[in-house]
Amino acid sequence: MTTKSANSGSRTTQSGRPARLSLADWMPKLVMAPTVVTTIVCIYGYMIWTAVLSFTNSRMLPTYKFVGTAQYERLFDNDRWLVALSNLGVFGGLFILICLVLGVMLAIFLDQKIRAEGAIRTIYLYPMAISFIVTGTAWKWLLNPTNGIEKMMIELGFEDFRFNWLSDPDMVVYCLVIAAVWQASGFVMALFLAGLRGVDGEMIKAAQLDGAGIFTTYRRIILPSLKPVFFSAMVILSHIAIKSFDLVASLTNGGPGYSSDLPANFMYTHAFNRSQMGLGSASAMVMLGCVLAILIPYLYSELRGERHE
Amino acid sequence: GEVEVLHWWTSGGEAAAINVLKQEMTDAGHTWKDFAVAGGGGESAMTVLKSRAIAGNPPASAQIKGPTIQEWGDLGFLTNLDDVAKQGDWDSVLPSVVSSAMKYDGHYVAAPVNVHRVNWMWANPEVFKKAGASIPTTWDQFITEAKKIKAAGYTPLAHGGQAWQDATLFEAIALAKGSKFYNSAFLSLSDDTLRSQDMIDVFTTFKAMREFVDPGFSGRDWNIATSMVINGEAAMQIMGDWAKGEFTAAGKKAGIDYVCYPAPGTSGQFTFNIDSLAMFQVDGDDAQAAQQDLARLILEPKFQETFNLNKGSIPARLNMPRDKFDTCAHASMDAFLASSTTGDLLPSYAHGMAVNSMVQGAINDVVTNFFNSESITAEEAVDKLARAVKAADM
Amino acid sequence: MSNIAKRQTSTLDKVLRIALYVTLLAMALVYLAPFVVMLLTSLKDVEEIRSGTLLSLPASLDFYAWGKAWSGACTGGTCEGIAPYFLNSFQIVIPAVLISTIVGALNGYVISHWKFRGSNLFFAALLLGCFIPFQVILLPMARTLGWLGIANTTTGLVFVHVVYGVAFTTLFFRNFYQAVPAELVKAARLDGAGFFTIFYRIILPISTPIIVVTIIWQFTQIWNDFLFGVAFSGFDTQPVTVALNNLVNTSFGGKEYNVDMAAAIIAALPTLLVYVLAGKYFVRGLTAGAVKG
Amino acid sequence: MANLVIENVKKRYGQNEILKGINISIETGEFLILVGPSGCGKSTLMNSIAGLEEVSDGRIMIDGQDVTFASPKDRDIAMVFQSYALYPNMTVAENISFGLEMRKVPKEEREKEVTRVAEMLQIGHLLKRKPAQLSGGQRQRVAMGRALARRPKMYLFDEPLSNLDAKLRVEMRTEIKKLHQKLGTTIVYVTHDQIEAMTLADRIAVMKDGEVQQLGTPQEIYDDPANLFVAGFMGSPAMNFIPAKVVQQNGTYALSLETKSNVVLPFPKPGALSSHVGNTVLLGLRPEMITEPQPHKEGATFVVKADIEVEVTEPMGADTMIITRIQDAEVNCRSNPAYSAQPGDVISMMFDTSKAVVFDKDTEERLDK
Amino acid sequence: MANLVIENVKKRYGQNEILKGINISIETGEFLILVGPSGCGKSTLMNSIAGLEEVSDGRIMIDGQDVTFASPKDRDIAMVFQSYALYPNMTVAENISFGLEMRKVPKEEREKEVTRVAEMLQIGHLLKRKPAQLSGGQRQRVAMGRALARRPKMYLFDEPLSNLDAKLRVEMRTEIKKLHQKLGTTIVYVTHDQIEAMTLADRIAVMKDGEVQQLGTPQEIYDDPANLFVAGFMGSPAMNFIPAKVVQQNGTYALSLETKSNVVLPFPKPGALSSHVGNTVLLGLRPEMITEPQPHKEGATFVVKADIEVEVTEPMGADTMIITRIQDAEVNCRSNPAYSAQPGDVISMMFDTSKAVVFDKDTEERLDK
Ligand SMILES: Nc1ncnc2c1ncn2[C@@H]1O[C@H](COP(=O)(O)OP(=O)(O)OP(=O)(O)O)[C@@H](O)[C@H]1O
Ligand SMILES: Nc1ncnc2c1ncn2[C@@H]1O[C@H](COP(=O)(O)OP(=O)(O)OP(=O)(O)O)[C@@H](O)[C@H]1O
Ligand SMILES: [Mg+2]
Ligand SMILES: [Mg+2]
Repeated sequence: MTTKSANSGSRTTQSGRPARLSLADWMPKLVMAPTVVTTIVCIYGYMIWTAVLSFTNSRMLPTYKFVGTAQYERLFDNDRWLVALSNLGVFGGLFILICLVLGVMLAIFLDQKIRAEGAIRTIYLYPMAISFIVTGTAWKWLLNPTNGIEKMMIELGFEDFRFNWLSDPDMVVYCLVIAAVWQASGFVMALFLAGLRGVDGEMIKAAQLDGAGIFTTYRRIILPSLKPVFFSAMVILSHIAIKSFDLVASLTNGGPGYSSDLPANFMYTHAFNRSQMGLGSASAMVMLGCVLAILIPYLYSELRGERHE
Repeated sequence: GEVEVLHWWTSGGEAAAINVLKQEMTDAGHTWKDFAVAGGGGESAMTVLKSRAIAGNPPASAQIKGPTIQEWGDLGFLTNLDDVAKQGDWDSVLPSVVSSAMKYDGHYVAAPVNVHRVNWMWANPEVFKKAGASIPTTWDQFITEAKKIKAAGYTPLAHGGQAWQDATLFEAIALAKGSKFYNSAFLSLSDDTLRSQDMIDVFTTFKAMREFVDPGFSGRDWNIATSMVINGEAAMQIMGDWAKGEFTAAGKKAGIDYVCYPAPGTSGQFTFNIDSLAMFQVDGDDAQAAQQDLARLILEPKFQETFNLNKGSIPARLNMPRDKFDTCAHASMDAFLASSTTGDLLPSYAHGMAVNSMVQGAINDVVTNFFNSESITAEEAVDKLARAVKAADM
Repeated sequence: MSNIAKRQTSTLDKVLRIALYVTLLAMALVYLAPFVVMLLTSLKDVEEIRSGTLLSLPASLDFYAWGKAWSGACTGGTCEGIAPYFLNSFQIVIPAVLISTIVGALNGYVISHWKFRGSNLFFAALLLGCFIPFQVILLPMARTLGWLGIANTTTGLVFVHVVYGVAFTTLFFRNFYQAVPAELVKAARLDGAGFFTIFYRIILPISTPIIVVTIIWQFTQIWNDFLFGVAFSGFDTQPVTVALNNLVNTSFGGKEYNVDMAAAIIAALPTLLVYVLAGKYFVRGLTAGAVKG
Repeated sequence: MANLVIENVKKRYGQNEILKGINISIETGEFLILVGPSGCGKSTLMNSIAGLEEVSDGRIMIDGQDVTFASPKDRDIAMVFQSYALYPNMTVAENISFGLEMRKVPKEEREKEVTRVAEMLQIGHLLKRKPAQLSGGQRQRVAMGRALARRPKMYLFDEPLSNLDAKLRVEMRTEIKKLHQKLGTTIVYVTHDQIEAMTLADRIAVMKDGEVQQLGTPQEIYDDPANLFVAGFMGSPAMNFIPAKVVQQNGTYALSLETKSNVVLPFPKPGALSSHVGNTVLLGLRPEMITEPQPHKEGATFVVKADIEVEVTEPMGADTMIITRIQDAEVNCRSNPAYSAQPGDVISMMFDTSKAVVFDKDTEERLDK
Repeated sequence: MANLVIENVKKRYGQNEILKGINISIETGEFLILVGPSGCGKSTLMNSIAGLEEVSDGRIMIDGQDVTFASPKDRDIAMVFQSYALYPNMTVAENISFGLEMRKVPKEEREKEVTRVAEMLQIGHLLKRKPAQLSGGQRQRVAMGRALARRPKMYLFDEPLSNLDAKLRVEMRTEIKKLHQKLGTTIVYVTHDQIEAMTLADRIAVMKDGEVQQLGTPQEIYDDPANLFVAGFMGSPAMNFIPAKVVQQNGTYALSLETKSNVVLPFPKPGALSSHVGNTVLLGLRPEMITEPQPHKEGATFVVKADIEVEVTEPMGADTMIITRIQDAEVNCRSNPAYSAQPGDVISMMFDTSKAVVFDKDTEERLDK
């Protein structure tokens, strides 16, 4: 369905008379206008600005001395960046996957007419509510090799229990995954629950008659019809993954060493603490590039495959 | 007039100290707007400062230090304090190391509040006694004694696995190689020195420390590490004199409950870290007057004394009455004066006094990564260091 | 969906159902663990924290830390607890959540039911845009706010939160409205309803679940935001997260973890409240049976 | 193959009792058609048989097994929903093959089946589309296809052809009939199309307000309705109900009514009238029993000629309806289009009461059973 | 009140051209019925008229005004959607009154209107329910109610009665007819019900594959179809198409075919056959023109008797269809149920060619126009 005004330009010439454009015809566009303007300025404008900076040797504040691609060369010569980038791969992949699986699972479980659904739902959701500035501390304790879960398990009699991921440079990234999943999976659950609540009951009846059991019904009928919800969840989760900054800052601060650094932290550190705005901008552009490389095909298939109306 | 002060003096002693200044400003008829942004060694505060500056609305005064003052000066944000300085005769009351750091382009733009000595070692004598160890004065000795302590079931070295703490420890070890080496490595950034055998030794010693820290050190805050010494869980900590505040707050007495020594092998040397408030250009006569008043008050002996008593550091001003300060502070003051003539008074690289933040960060990356990684050899680390410094110093 | 969880009679069904409850409760415990640690810690005194284990119960119920966190703890130089900052946060969060939700709902409505040339493209651009790292927009946004004359004000913060929240609210609503049959809008247009009337009378009443989700998301994001809060607030408009951060990083001697934890829980209470209240509106199956096909 | 027994099934939605005790029993392989006014509970009954709605009371047995509480998928039933209920995220082909897949039919076979069904329903060219891209009738056929691809014990069809054009509907009807003859599967089928009902059903259940009014063969329902409701409901245009007075004449009982003049109509079962002499009853006479004078019927036993005044004529292609008014009741008469009559004309018509029935004016029950 | 002109309207969905240049023009107050096979584009055309789909080409004028680009609400049209499109969040009453509210009708009047419409549609007792709580037919009536509550320039009805029972459908049909007569509003109406089409329409447009095949009065469409498609589409059961050879006989042209024996049928417009002598054409003869011998037709000009072999008989209540095979074409004959014939019997039937038409075997066009 398209508004009349949309194609009026080309149509006018065709039918030889100007189409009347009332306010109502412009309404959809008017409504979108503020978003369009702010998006163009505050997102794309700034993005271009950042892109420009990445070709300068800006330090503490932006300057416009161009140095070509030197910043990018430095960036990829930097061990810390490479670690951050590969961490993002591991962290992002696991985080998104586990959140989706867990979120969907919990949503489906909660949809079985559970008593006290409200209470349980809130419990799953609450981690979102608490800022990482402090939960970071609680997690640090829990994951701490000397007095966290490990100590608890040992006190419970599991003498050989070892859990020292937080101080192991190879495993620390999984600590990030644990804490991040804990925080975000509840929201994914809520997202899916909202979706499940909108599914047409007749369709489910049809599936039952077709012989689909409850699991199959979810897998083949209900979840596929929640494709848009998956889409939302994917976007939200990858957004969280890309921008996980607080998490790292409060839980590991990049350590041990810089083994748990993520690009957002790298970028922030360099742009703001190390007066390497140029390098920081370059890293931001690379981050963005990675996101786009993954997201654009997805967006394309998602938006193109839309129903005709 | 109003004066807005952006700072990250949020820990107990610091906050109390800054309240003194606030009180004095209020007494002088000004309004103090306290803009504290805690955390991460002022990282957030710096971000705020940049955002405020770029929005055209910088605070009247902000806590910045060392080379960063020069960077802000380069950008033309800072205001001239020469009048106050002349009135207060800053040139003569401040040691030249300090006064030159407060100037941009020959003019005063910032007021110093204190001088920290970074190369301290804090120790719990009780633990030493129990372990039958003695206080080490060289790093080799440190290793021998630490082994004893460890065998006795204590953590020899209280440490927090954060990049700047690693750097503090690393810096102390490097300092023991001599002031010339330190200068050449961290001020001149000489490639030869960075790649020298001495540097390899430094790294080797540094790595040796790894087995003297407890398994839970990752990410630990420095004050938690300090409390390990206080509680007698650990024997020593290499940390600047701000650690003293923790001992004091815990009701411990210097020389009795805890002892302070220069970090092993650095007794005549002094790595300093100077905190200062830089003044930004503001509009309005009232505001400017308040700002000048602030600068003046900072240098007043009363503030210098109170602040530094709280903070554990020594006053930036010379010739202050010493009686209220404790033995550690006295030692610090002596060393400060003595080293200033021998060339052993050195800016702390780990605290951003020696090099700009880019180089500092680059060094920190290598250092912290080396300390936490099991696979990198000292030789490789040295190579990485030299390359990283070169890349950062672009 | 009412028929999925049908009356269960066989023993297998009963076993499954018990397993379901067990799983749900077990998960709930896992989710609760960090919170329990925080809660217990907030009720212990500093000495107990040092000596005890994480999950040990406090020796006595002591709300000292809570009181202190609320009104006595030092956040930097001032020692008024986090109470004074609550108002700031509310002044930012309430308008920002409302505006971004409304704008998002309208955008989603346009993108799914009033498509115009380029609307889908714009939507994609909007989504991609939200992946811009927030750190890079700090400085240009500061400049922009300066130009607009709303730097370091509550209005400025609301503006920033709306601008960067709209992408998500739009996403949520668009994906929800995508499933609303186009015939509904068509019918309403023929009935003579205009753009806004259709939105208000037809679309909005069936949007409750997604409004809940959006509000939960936006409220949480904005309430818990630190970066924008610290970078764009003035000294008297700092939100509670900044205060919390200051509080956590302010210490006299030993760290008062009990106060930190209490402060964190207090700071999260409004969000939790929103979850509990909004959760009620997760109603089911509103569009069912409206349309064939 | 199933025989289906529905015993005293009740269904309530909140306060409203929608099914008020339904009793139906049909044999394996029978074709049962449910008819009844809109909202009488047909779809609800279908849903109950399929196990999609829980019944509030009563029992449902298939093949002698009590399935009242069995889950839908264990009943092995295929259903076409009145509202289609297509899976919007699947293509037409996937919609059709889903049920087979669930029953673990191998892929190859599924594909063959989809092709076969699609061809039969003339939707072969639409297999790759999503339901949202189909016209109403196409969607309905996909819904049919979904059921027909399977070989269940029982088919339930809820108005499966309502959105198809007449031609297609005839074709589909034939296909269903063939299918039924070939497979012998039990079928329950809701339709509002009288021709469908008459041509497809082994038996018809006429429902009203949640109750079964009559269950019988099409001919029984048509010729021998249990009550006024059934009589009026089946047949299009509907049976005429003409108030008539029972009179005794020539030693038998007959019905007297006023057209343009007074006529007395003989009645095939005069005995049934004996106890109503003098009373007014409702004479049920289908439109095709009131025709223009047809020479070959002249003089037959139950044929009487009478004059009527034409009120309206309604050409309907093959026939023309002539509408008149007798004793205040509107009466439809079916005439050959060639027999031209104009509103206002007084014409002579033949009343054939050989299949006439009578009802009580008040209880609306059949009197001549 | 509007006169509606549709000029060369085309509509594409991606590659598929759904409407291929529709031209229809009707007068103010006319009742136009759209018929055509499922998927031929009727709903699309309706949507285009209402302005709900943008047309890809062409122009739509209402009352002489070009509304091709006008927004739906400015066209003042009420529509019943094939898929109902009820507002799920509103009660039945709110659904019905929404359109009035939008047009600022005062509350009181709205309530009156709702009551009136609900009564007319027999949904008065459902006013407080939500659509999800209604049966299929009830939903459809609410959809009707929503349109009927308004007094627009034009009504569009897309299969508005398909889910209603015969009785209700007749009643609704009558209501619509009355409404049309009373208000004289232009109506465009899609139906698959032949009787609806024949009784309601002023004119019928027969569509196929996105093209209008014929636009004419019901009688024209029925008696004088433009081509084989139209002839076969209208009428139920459909017109018989019997291959017949054109012969010259007694100085005129006639059609010869084999039943049990050879018959030669006269043709009302023999001239049209002249150029086809010796060729085989398709003779179009409606089932009601092949009947059991009827005395009153005996000897009429175009009536010929011939023997046929009964293949199947199909009782349909008022009539019985006798199905036979002539020259390999299946032929439906309509007989009185009293005329009993059994499969296999050879019986004599009357062929009445007074309304017969002929088509070209290949082009399927009428030959006798
Ligand atoms: N969104 C779409 N994309 C592609 N094709 C479509 C779309 N909508 C409809 N069509 C096709 O357009 C053709 C016309 O559809 P339309 O709904 O107008 O048919 P109709 O005549 O109303 O049929 P019916 O009697 O079955 O309702 C159909 O073949 C249908 O498959
Ligand atoms: N969820 C519900 N809540 C309350 N009443 C309902 C509900 N669903 C259906 N009904 C009512 O139950 C009655 C029977 O509905 P059902 O769908 O069985 O009718 P039907 O015979 O199939 O009618 P139609 O021919 O119109 O489809 C109707 O009066 C309807 O209003
Ligand atoms: Mg129904
Ligand atoms: Mg249609």
